[in-house]
Amino acid sequence: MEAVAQKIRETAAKLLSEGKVDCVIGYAQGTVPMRDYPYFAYTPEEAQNLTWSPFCCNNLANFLIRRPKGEIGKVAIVAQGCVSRSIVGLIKENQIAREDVYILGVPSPGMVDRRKVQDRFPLKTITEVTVDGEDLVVKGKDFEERIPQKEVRRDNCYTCVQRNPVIVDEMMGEEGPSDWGGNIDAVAAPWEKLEPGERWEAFIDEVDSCIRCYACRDACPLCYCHVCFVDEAMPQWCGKTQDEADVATFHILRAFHCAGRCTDCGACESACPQGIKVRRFTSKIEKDIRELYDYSPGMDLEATPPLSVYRPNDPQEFIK
Amino acid sequence: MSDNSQYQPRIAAFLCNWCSYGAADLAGVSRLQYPPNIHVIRIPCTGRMSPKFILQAFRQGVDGVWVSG
Amino acid sequence: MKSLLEYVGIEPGRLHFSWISSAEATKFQETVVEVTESVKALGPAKHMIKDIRKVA
Amino acid sequence: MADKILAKDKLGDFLGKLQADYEVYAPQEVEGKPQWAPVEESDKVLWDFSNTHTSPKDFFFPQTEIMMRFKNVQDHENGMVMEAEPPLANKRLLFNIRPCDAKAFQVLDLIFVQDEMTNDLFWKDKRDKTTLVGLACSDPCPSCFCTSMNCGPASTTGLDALVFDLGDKLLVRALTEKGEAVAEGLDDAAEADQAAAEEQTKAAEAQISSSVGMDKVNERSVMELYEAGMWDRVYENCLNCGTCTYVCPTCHCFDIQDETQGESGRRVRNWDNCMSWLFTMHGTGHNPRGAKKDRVRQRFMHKFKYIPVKRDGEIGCVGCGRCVLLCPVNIDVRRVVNDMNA
Amino acid sequence: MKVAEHPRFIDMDKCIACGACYDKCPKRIPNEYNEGLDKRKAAYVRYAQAVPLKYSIDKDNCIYFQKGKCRACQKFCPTGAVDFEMEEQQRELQVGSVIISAGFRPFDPSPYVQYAYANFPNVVTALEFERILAASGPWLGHLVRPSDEAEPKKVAWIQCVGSRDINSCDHPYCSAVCCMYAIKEAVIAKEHSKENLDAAIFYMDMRTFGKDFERYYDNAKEDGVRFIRSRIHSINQLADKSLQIEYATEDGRAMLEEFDMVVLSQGLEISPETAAMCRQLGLELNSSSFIDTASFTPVASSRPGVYVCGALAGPKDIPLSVMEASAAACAAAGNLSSARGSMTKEQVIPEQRAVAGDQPKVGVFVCSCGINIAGVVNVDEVAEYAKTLPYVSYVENNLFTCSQDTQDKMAEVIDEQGLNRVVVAACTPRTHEPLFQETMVGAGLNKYLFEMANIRNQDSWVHSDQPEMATEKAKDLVRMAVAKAALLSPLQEVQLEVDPGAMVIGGGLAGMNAALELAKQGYSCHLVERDNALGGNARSLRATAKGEDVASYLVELSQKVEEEPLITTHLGTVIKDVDGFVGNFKTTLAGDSGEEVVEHGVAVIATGASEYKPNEYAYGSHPKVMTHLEIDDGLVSGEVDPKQVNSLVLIQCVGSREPERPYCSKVCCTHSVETALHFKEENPECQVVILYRDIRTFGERELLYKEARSKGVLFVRYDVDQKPVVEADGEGLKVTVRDHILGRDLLIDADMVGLATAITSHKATDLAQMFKVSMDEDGWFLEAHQKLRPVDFATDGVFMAGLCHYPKPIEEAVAQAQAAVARAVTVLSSKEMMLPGTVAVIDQSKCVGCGVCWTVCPYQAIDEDENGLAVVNEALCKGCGTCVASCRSGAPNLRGFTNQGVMAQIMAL
Repeated sequence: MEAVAQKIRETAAKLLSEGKVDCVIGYAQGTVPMRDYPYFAYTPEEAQNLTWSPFCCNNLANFLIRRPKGEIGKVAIVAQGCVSRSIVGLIKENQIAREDVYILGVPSPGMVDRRKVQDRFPLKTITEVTVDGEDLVVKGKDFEERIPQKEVRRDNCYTCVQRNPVIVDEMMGEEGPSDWGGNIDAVAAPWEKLEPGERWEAFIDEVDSCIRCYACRDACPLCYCHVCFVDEAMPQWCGKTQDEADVATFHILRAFHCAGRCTDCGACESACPQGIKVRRFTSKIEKDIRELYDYSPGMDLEATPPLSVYRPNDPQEFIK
Repeated sequence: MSDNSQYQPRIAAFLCNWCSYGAADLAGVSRLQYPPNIHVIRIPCTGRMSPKFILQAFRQGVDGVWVSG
Repeated sequence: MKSLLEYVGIEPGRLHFSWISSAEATKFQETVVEVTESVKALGPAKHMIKDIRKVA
Repeated sequence: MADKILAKDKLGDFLGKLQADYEVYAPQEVEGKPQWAPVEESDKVLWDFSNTHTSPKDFFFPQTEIMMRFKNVQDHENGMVMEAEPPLANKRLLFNIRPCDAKAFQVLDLIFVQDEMTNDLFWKDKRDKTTLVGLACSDPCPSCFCTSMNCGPASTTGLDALVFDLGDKLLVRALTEKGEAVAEGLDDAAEADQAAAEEQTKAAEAQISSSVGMDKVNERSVMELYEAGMWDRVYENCLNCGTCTYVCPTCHCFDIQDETQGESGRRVRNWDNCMSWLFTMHGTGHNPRGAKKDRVRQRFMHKFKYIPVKRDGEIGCVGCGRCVLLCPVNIDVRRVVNDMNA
Repeated sequence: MKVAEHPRFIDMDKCIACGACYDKCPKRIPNEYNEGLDKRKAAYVRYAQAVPLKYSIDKDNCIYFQKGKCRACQKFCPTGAVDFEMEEQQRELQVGSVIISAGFRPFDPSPYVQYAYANFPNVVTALEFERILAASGPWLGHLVRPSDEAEPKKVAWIQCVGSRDINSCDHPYCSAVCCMYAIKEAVIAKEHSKENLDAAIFYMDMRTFGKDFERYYDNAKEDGVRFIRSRIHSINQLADKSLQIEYATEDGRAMLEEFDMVVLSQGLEISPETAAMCRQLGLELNSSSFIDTASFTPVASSRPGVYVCGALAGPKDIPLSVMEASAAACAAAGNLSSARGSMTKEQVIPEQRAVAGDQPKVGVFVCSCGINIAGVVNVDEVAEYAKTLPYVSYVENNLFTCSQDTQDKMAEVIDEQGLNRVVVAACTPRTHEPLFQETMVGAGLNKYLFEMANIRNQDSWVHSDQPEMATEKAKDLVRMAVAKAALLSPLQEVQLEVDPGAMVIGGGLAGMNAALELAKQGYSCHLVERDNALGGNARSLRATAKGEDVASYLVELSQKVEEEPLITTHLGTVIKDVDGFVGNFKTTLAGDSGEEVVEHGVAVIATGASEYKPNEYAYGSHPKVMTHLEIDDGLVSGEVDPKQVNSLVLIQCVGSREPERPYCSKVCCTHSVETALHFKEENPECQVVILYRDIRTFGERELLYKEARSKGVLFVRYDVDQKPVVEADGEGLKVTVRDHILGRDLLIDADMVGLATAITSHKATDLAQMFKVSMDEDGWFLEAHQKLRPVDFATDGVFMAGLCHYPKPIEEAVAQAQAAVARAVTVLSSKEMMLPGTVAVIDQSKCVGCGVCWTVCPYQAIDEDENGLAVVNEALCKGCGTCVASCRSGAPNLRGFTNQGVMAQIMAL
């Protein structure tokens, strides 16, 4: 893990000093345990702050579109499997040009879910977490424990199908196995196992703690609309209140807009302050897309996304 | 939205102007009887149909949505 | 859309799609009856209703 | 007002007495996180927790609050009938509220309750009917920096009474009449208990590691801070979501909307945040804070410069550290303020 | 020109086609429309879809006219339209051209005594069978036989009744359409009948030569329709009125089979009255009393200024008749082009009131539609309810909102009340919206400020047994309509000026004709030809079916093209790129003189087709095995001299009607027969044998076939599974073919073998993509509609002519060229085009340029502008709204069906 971080720092410094890129987007050590944050290095010295750890839960592709286009020219970006797939998606949707991005490919180590670690120490405050080989050393006020990373890995990383980056300019470490053995179809769409009657309760009690801060929308690289449907007033599709219907409308439509585009990077779930498992909606849609169109988003630059083109043999059994 | 004694569902029917709306007119011309629960909203084509309308219809408390192209 | 709403808990019987040409009047009538029956069987809608009478 | 002592084992009936005329709320474990919840059994009340996950501000400033309802009646003389929402039904008591959250309410009082003309009736009504019984911090977490924000583990501002957790018994110090009403009937505290409380506080203050300098911030003019170069590095990785504002006890921005349905409708006040571009969007399409940089800067400037300037030194932050913990991209307010101060 | 108009005894202006006279009239007469199978009244309308839909009184059967009493219809007519004193009116019409399309009369098979059509009830004509199958027919589409109305299990069709027959009737020609309609009736009859109907067609040659006809024929065979090649002599009737037919199978066995019904596929003929009228107008008729037309001027009659189209000029099917109709229009307008537009009245449109921004004031007009609505829905209650709706300032009930007087009253009300929105609660907008919109335009109101609530077709008519629920629903529909109407905004119809120039692609016979006709109409035209010379495939043709010399006509035609100032010819030039849309095309031409951009309003594609080069029958390995085009070339150039040829064998269907090209190339049979006649003429001793699968000399070409047989040309039929074999035999050739009558192989020594090779399309996919037009699987250009718009493409402003549409003889190619010009002129004749206002519009501030909309747009109406954002091309946008639904950021909106409007309707549910 540390070797990869070191390689990133060197490459970043080299790229910056040669002026090949104006900025390198990577991760830096956070001020709060288990929280590395997206960091913009403009000078070789700043490149030294870049790290690589199992706590890099944000999707950096998000920052390729969030910054004003004209300001920064060529950018290098650290990208593991799911981030690289997001980059492919953004290129296909004309949001970024392939030549503007220099991709530093990294095999994804499988990120840690900081809530799973916190749940092991209910109500206790964790002061520091360090990586030691395959394990994590968790220190708190009056406790210290060692936990194997495998047990606290994020759900989406556990069932990730594409650990190695899809498109890359330079690899920062050798390619690992392409998945962690998790079977995405078994895990996806957990509510399908519930009775139709109970599903609504499960859905509502999952989203009732939502405080409508839209962190899930803003953390996602796919949400780059100037005016999101929640901001539209005339007509108002979805109210701003905490009513059950408004919260439900927001989550259903946000997930719907990711259909055929979501690369399951889990940034939305990591960003949510209330710990809502928003991936439950997108995993269901992606499962349908796989079954109906046999297409997984962001894998290949040329393939046209299934929902934006009509083919005669599209499945239509739901139409009478 | 009046609900009388015997439960009468309210159904929002989005009919495409050229195909289904035409079929509805023809059903009228040939005096085919059917239950009055559907409320027709004319759209130029099913392409015009968007998930926002379906969600909005359910938010308005309709009991069923029917999209016909 | 249909599978997402069903997944979230809205009964599949409430959402129908169909293709009817402007000549198929009888098919139109049969579909209306079928849709109405399937919705009536499910009773009044319980979910997703934005009811402003409820206190926040 | 002398300090009182309450043995923990007698806590049950103490709360039972209070529940007679108050609705008592206290932090309890909900879905693995400390959250505010009505008290059913006294042993559910939490003692060893740093702070509740989200701030208790929604007791006074709920995320969605119906202000009034209106109905279009044809034959009524002005055609429209309006009725206000009923005020809060009965009195409430927040037990074991952290001093920093209470201080936050005092900061918000300066804004919501300024004078007869502009009082926010909804806020004032709820504040008057609620008693705050604080619990002094004994184990501040690494992200707390309340001491730098005119507040501390045992600060009393905004509280009606303050409780010190001395292991098997609690030292209750009444601060206001409301506090006294709560504390009466308890026997007085011994000197030793008071000393134990004092030194517990000192230990807590010592444990707070992070501090934030505000001196230069106060000296510098608004414009100087506004044009500081450091903002470019702060706003870069911000996602402009609304997490920090909604979990912050002192953020109080809102948006009022009328929702109509057929003939009737209601006026609703919802939380809003300066991070979303819609917040400052003008009807003409012009947006004074169009770019992300302006919005991120606004949040910090508003708390650490505009409020102190307008509210003679009061700081719009109480150092509870929630935004530091929950920001998805870990923008640490302490680092930002220190940069402002540099 | 003098015209006599027969009286109809009902005033057309007053009649509102309510049908009261029809109900009350006591007199019942056999209904010609249903071939006498059911009855109609003396006061009647010919058929339900008549235009104008007005009733008339049949003078010969009306009791008042016969016996002077009754007048029932006059008493009950609500609008007093019945007037018995009307007389015949003589009219004098001042016209520049005349088009005669009097059409044909179906042949009455009574002369065929052996078929006993007159006295066997279950022997019906094809037209009667058509009425039996029709939903508006005597038995409402239920397939029954006339004798006992039982469901037939076995039905037979007998072909060529009244065609290709000179002893029972004087019709030597083939009626061209009977084979196809027989197969159609058989297939539809099988669908209609509950159990599996056994359908058998007795024929001589199955003539399915049209586009996709052969596929229909193959599918019919797969569906189990039996095709029996046998000429039926007579039909005898059994006790239960079912019929017995005796016929011989191909291998000579005599068969006897019973059928429940027999359909006589009657041919087409010209009624004596029509023939008399044509002679009276000084038009020459040919031997079969069709109007005589020349191949190169297919729609011109013998008298200048008089044009003919349809079956009157020769038996033909609907697609060709419609083509000829457009061609006749083009020819008729040709010599009138100098006077174009001189007689048109300028429609006075009052200045439009600006309403944007005002408080919406909605006028609701609730219609009773006689009893159609008022009979079920309580219209007064609906009107009262409408008054309570927001923004409604005026409500009115009327009996017939669509009647002329109510329309005028409505215009006044719009003015008086200052209404700026109109809601009409009546019937379906699909038929009546334009009518009400015209009234609004007349009242100075933008016609898009209009919404209809369909409380008739979709409410009162379909809920007649639940009046109170229907009234409740009517209120809901009106509320929804008012909610949407309040949000409607005035839309401007986009005006696009039309470039009067045209472009013809392909300089063959069709292309040249099109260019000349365009010039005659007064429009400049660019003729683009890939080759370095004009003429195309016609250059290798010797003569037309009627024997007219092609080469001399071609020379004369290309001279006319050169001399015509309005035509600029681009030889050796190819289309490189096409931009723009109807009225504003910008095409880049690439020729040896470099590239050139040409602006034009319309395009006619006449790129022709090519001859299939076979790889069977030893073609290519023996000089004397030639395709029929090569033979023609040889005859024209003299290389091939019939005098040296003593034995000629022509083989038909080489490459056509094969799995790779499942279509018939239509012209080869006629061409082979004509070549055979030419050889016989030049060298009577020459033995000519034609090996065929089906001889498809359709229409009047049948006479050539008869003449060829009389001149000793031998016709031997071969089976597609046992094709003839051609082997080289020194200088000459040996052809062996299995003779179906003898059942043994026939050996023919031949000096020359001619192959009737198929015609294949160029498969010009690049040209198709440039003009955004489509092709069918065989590569022929796909017309918008086979019968209604045979020369248009689905994409506006592009038309087609000649072989590129489908193989066709010269006269049909010329007719299609003229038809394409007529259609093109409909666009070119108006200075600017009015485009409907309901088009999409994209708010570029919301657009992120993700490209979903222009990938999803079915009409490619959305382009990416220079900074990557989407912009709608309003000329191409058809207003379907797919882009609005597909866009995540809500940038597009569809005028007329805005997001706000539809949402308002949902909210008002």
